[in-house]
Amino acid sequence: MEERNHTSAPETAKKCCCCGWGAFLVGLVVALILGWAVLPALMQKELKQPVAFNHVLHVDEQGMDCRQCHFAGPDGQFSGVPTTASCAECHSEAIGNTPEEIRFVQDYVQTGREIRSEWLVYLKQPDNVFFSHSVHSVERCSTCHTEYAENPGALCKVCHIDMSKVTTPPVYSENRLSGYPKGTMLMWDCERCHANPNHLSPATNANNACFVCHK
Amino acid sequence: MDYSKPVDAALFPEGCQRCSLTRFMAWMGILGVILLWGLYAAVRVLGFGLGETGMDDYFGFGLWITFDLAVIALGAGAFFTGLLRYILNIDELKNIVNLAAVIGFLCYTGAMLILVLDIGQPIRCWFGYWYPNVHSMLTEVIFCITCYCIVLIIEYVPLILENRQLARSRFISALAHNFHLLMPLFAGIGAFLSTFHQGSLGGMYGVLFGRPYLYREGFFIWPWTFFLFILSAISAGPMFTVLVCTIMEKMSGRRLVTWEVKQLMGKIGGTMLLVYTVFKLADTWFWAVDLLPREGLTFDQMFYGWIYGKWLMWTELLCIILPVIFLLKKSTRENPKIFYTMLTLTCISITLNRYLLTVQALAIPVMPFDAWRTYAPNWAEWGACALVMAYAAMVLSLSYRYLPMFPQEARLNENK
Amino acid sequence: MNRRGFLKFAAGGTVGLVASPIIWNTLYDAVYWSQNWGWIPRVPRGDSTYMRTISKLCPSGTGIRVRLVDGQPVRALSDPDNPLSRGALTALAAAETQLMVSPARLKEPLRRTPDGALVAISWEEAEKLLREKLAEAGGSTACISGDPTSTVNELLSSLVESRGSADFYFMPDDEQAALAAWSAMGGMGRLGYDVDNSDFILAIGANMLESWGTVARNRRNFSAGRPAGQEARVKFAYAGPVQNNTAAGADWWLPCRDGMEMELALGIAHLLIKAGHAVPSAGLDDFKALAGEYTPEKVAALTGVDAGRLAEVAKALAGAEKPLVLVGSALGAGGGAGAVMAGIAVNMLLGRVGAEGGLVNLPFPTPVVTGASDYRTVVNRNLIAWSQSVASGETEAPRVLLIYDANPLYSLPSDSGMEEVFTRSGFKVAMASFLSESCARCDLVLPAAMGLERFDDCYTPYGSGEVSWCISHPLVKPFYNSRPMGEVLISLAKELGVETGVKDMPGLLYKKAYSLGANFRKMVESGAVFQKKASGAFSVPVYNTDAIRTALTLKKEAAPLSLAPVVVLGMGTAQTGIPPFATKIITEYQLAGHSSVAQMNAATADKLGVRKGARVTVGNGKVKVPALVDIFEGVLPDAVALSAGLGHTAFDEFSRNKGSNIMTLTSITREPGTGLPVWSSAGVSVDKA
Amino acid sequence: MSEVIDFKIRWGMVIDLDKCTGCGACMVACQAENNLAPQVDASNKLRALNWLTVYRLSNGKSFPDHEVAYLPRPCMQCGKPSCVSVCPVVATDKREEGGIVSQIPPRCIGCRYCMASCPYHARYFNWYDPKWPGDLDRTLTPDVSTRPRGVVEKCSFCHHRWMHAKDAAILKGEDPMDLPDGAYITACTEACPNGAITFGDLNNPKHKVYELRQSPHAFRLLERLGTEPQVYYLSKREWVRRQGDNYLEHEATGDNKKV
Repeated sequence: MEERNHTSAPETAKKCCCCGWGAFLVGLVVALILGWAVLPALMQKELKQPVAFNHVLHVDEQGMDCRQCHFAGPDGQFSGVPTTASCAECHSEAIGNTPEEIRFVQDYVQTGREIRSEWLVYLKQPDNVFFSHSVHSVERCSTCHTEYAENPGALCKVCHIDMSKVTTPPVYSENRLSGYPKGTMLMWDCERCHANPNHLSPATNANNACFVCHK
Repeated sequence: MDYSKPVDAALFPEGCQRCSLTRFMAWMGILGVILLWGLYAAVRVLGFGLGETGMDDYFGFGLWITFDLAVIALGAGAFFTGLLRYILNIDELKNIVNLAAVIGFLCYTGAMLILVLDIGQPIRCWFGYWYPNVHSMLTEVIFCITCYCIVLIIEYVPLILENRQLARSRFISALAHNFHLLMPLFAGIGAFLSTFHQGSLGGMYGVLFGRPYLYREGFFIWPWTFFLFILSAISAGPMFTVLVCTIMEKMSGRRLVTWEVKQLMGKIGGTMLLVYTVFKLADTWFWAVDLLPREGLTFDQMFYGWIYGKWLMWTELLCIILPVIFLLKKSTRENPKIFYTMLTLTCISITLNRYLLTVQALAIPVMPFDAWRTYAPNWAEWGACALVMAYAAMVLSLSYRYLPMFPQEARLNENK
Repeated sequence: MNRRGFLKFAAGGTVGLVASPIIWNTLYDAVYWSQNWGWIPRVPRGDSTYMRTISKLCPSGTGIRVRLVDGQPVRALSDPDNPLSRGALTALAAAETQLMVSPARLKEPLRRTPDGALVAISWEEAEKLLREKLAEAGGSTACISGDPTSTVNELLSSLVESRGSADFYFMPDDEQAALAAWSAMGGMGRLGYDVDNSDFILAIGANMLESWGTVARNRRNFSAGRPAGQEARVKFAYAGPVQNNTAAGADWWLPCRDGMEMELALGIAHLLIKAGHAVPSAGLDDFKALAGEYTPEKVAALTGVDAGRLAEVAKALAGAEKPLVLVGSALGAGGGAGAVMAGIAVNMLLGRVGAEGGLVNLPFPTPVVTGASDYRTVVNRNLIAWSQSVASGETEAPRVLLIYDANPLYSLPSDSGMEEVFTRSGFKVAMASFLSESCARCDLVLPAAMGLERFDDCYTPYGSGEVSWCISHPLVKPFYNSRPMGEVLISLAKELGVETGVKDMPGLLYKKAYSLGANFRKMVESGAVFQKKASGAFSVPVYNTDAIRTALTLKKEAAPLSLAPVVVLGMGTAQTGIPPFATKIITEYQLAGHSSVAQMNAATADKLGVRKGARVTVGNGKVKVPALVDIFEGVLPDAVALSAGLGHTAFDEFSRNKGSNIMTLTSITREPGTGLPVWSSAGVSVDKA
Repeated sequence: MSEVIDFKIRWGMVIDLDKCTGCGACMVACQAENNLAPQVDASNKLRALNWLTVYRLSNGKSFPDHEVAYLPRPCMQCGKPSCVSVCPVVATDKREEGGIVSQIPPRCIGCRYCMASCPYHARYFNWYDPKWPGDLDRTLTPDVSTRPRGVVEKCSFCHHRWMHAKDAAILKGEDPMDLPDGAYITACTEACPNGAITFGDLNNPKHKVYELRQSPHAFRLLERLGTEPQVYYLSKREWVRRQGDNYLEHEATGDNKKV
């Protein structure tokens, strides 16, 4: 704040002398711009995904199902991002001729580098959060919410960004101080369901006790 | 320019003499060294963690909490004197109420400073306001102390504004005047907040039903320690104010407050102490013969060796019983030596009381197979306390030098 | 700009900032930051898998289920499906995955430079160096192995012995005394204990819940025999100088002076014979005559065990359906055969030899490696006799000394001659996973892959009641630059022209499986365990009273106090050092700051004029170690209990600078008759420091 | 202040002290499971971070009548916890089915008031940042987040294992709120080679603990304080039971028992 005063003082000096509360207003506007736009932007760090994965190409053109890559593992763990090995099931060699695919095959498939550990998860939760996809499944939500039965993807979109229509992955933005990606859900996001008394029914048992989500 | 006076004489209160600036700076220098030592301790604690202190998992509370409780009790002169002066209109107290307010301000801000060090995650200190647990006595304490701290700032600010140079500005002088008019209101709010948090501080201990030394229930009203803390604070607070005033008189060589005002404060404190003593004795008796046996414990089991021996409790009780007798008896009260001794004893007893509740209570093994453990504060804890005391001494010295704290000072020192 | 304008500007700015999210969000972000500080490691993410194997660090090969997260072993869990340990886990096995990555782990082959430092070299250099040195040394090669259950021993044996040396030794343990005793009493095979099926166990000196025999299995038997909240089906009695963990679980503690196990057993025999329990066998009358001398009063005077309590235990023993008497030494080594013989005799009186839940005769394994000595031969060799003879100059020191998974410099008494063996041997090679005291003194240190990274096995550990065979197989690639020692040895043998008959470790284990009739493949795939009941046929044991009498003539030096060692497996073995998490399970009555704690009872302390917390030294005339006094009434009068497993000078920060090694206080005597080195009874003196 | 809440499920332990021999396997398993950092020097037991501590009990008699017992002390998960109501920031709470007292280090400000309130010393403070020397951090489990300095932590009855057990039940189509005995056990229960610890739902007659806790030899620590622990102990030895609570000389164990 100190710094700002020094740098912006000269230009605003003339105005405030002549128009009384004008100085106040200028200060207010400058601070609002800083506080709403400039500083928040400075707090963010933008990162690029290791591979410009094209969802449209895979889903629309190749007709792949989301669940071919994103499925729940045997213990309820979500596999989330596929492994290099599962990509290599098709891409053992480059199929097309896009430079990005060729790079992926060279850098990952051929070297055995694990894409899953490098992919930036937009909704990455901190270590202290416990989340199980098997509890938040379509089947369980469908005991009350009928809309997901036909369109399971809609349930995913309650939390996740919709990637199915995206040709290049959106920019990944992370807070410099907290290290949280922009998409990290905060407590109140989870509480939309967890603090909702309707979810206390035996079907979901989603109470809002601390240990339900924290570890 | 009058060369017979110190260079900063223009800032002195009207009609008051002060020592030379060099001397003053030397004094501030000494305090500064202590302050730096304390700062070093604080930096280590903040930088590496509370492992730098002598505390451990058995003594999660130690010197710092004792210190906090003690200064908050001793700083209670501010609210109680304010209450008597502004609400109950005991006019003579106007001569010491400024000092009481400054001491209160220093005690509370000092305590908050220590608290910031004492909590393991200072970055999260605002959680106390943002995610409060309404059932916790500590939440009540956090809110009341913060609010009261603001009140104390408000009480301190007009005094600053009364500085001779600042008061020249019409705006400031008007502001100071308006503050003064509002003072009864703030005194009222302060009294309310203080009563509650002093009580809550006591309640903080009284609710710990896992700690036989602390837990109190039944009898009169729950929790018993709530009222004991208020009473002990309002009896020790005014006495501490008088003691500080006397120390300042000794150091400056000037009379600041009349003996009558001190006597009045002592009498008020003594009366409150009588009430406290009665309740404290009743409480101790009830605890020893009723509560402890119900928990399967005996009085003897609460004490151990020399370090946590019974002498501590006897000293605590003796140091309130004696002052009650000597302060309420006019002849002994009027003897300065006895008077000051009794004030000191009371402050010792209250401090000791806070120590016992904090440290002894935690030292007692509750599980029969557990062992007595001992705790000694290390340099970092002493250093942080020294930091606060040095800070308080600095601010008090500055206030004394430049602010009109004592309305009687000019008159009392006319002959000098 | 004037002052007033500036103030207004600042006021506007303040209002603006307060009204914008940056301050409040940063307050939050700072808190999130404090929850995810970069200097504190993050937890892994990934799939968990579970694999069954055994803990090779635990001396009895406890079965474990390893949890791997993203392929990294993170936890050693108990394995309820392991038929031997049946879900029991020892505190050491529980630390297996942490030890894999502990700072003491050897990462690279190390070679000593002329200036005395150990520096990292490549495996090629290391193997070449070792090959050359071995080739040069020829028959002047000796080897000490600290893992008697592994078939890798056969490779070592073949490698050393096929080139003309007979100096392949096991580190001393309880089996040597047991074998000597069992042979003397007419046994043909290995002495086994059917702990699983007994209903009353009298453990004389044998710390069966911590260091004697198959610890995890013993504990599971203890557990099964005493279902929670119900009457105990199996009773336990323990005789030893200190109320250790075994005593804590036992129904009776017989406070018996260390080294007086034989006298105690004879006292029990006396009472049993008196009560009419004397199953006949050759030499019974003579034995009766000997036992007749050991009246409870005499035994009480000798051992310190109260006559009444002795009678009580003898009665309970006789009244049990399937009683079993175990004899062992407090340190798991250095006990005499005489005590075991007396123990066998007590079992014989009760008719417990060859019976269910009694003593059993186990077959010796057949070697599968060409040129390897058989197990019996190696166990019967006397390492201490050799090392002392090297020390005295009678025997020439070997030109190459191989130390396999052993730490003789730490775990043997100071007069074992091992120090001289190390000084005089030409080229010393250590094969180990951790930088032990012995490794630190070697010229070449080869980092061994651990149990979770290599093929290895565990064949019928001492204390078993049946033949068992478990294997470990690599769950992960060896960490750092360590290698499976079996493979290194096989290729070394090949290059030296030693015929072993195996080409790799799986091949070796396959061969072993074949010889046992086990299904190797199934064992690797599902973690199955091979078990075979002991066959009943062997010659009838005899009461070899003469041997017992001879052993009784062992002179016990008179010392003001005796040392009562306390062994806790969780504190690690001589090979592992103190595992990282174990610093927290070491109690205040074992270690105080950097000093060992000497526990003694109040009467002893009074006699010595010391109080709790006093600084003292415990010495044996040659060595003095500092200790802090603690009062514990579970120690025999005139005895000082000190914890074993402390006082490491190598390994890592978790092991170093913690207390003193009690082995320095022990000294060796030879047992008359068997000639076995005995160091269990150490006399000490305590002086105020 | 806070009174005992009636939960349908009450996870609890029954620890048979006649079976515990103090080997320390539970403490090792607990540390490994819950990502407690190893300590190079843990000889100051008041600074050693252990969610589970094994105490040595003595019958107080002289040799040779001396007896020894070991008492593992996890968090008691009190029915009426003294720690929960005192926390100023709701970092610790007891309101979830199962009755486990939660402790959320990311919320904790480190005032240590809860530690002062707990007579069992079940709460531990991170006096320094945790350190995993060398590569020891490679053995961290995914189940419990690491804690920085300045926060309090304690035993959670391996709550994550309950979450996993519930997950497994859901995947199998079973009722996650009616787990069979043994489907959820803590790491210490699993590790104890002596089977001294039995874990289960104290309210569920199908669970072994239900029967065990009603044994005449069962007791809880410091019952007289009214904390209503969810951890029970068993011992056939009167002197051991007497160590479970404070008794005046004339009082016998069981006199003050609240069931």
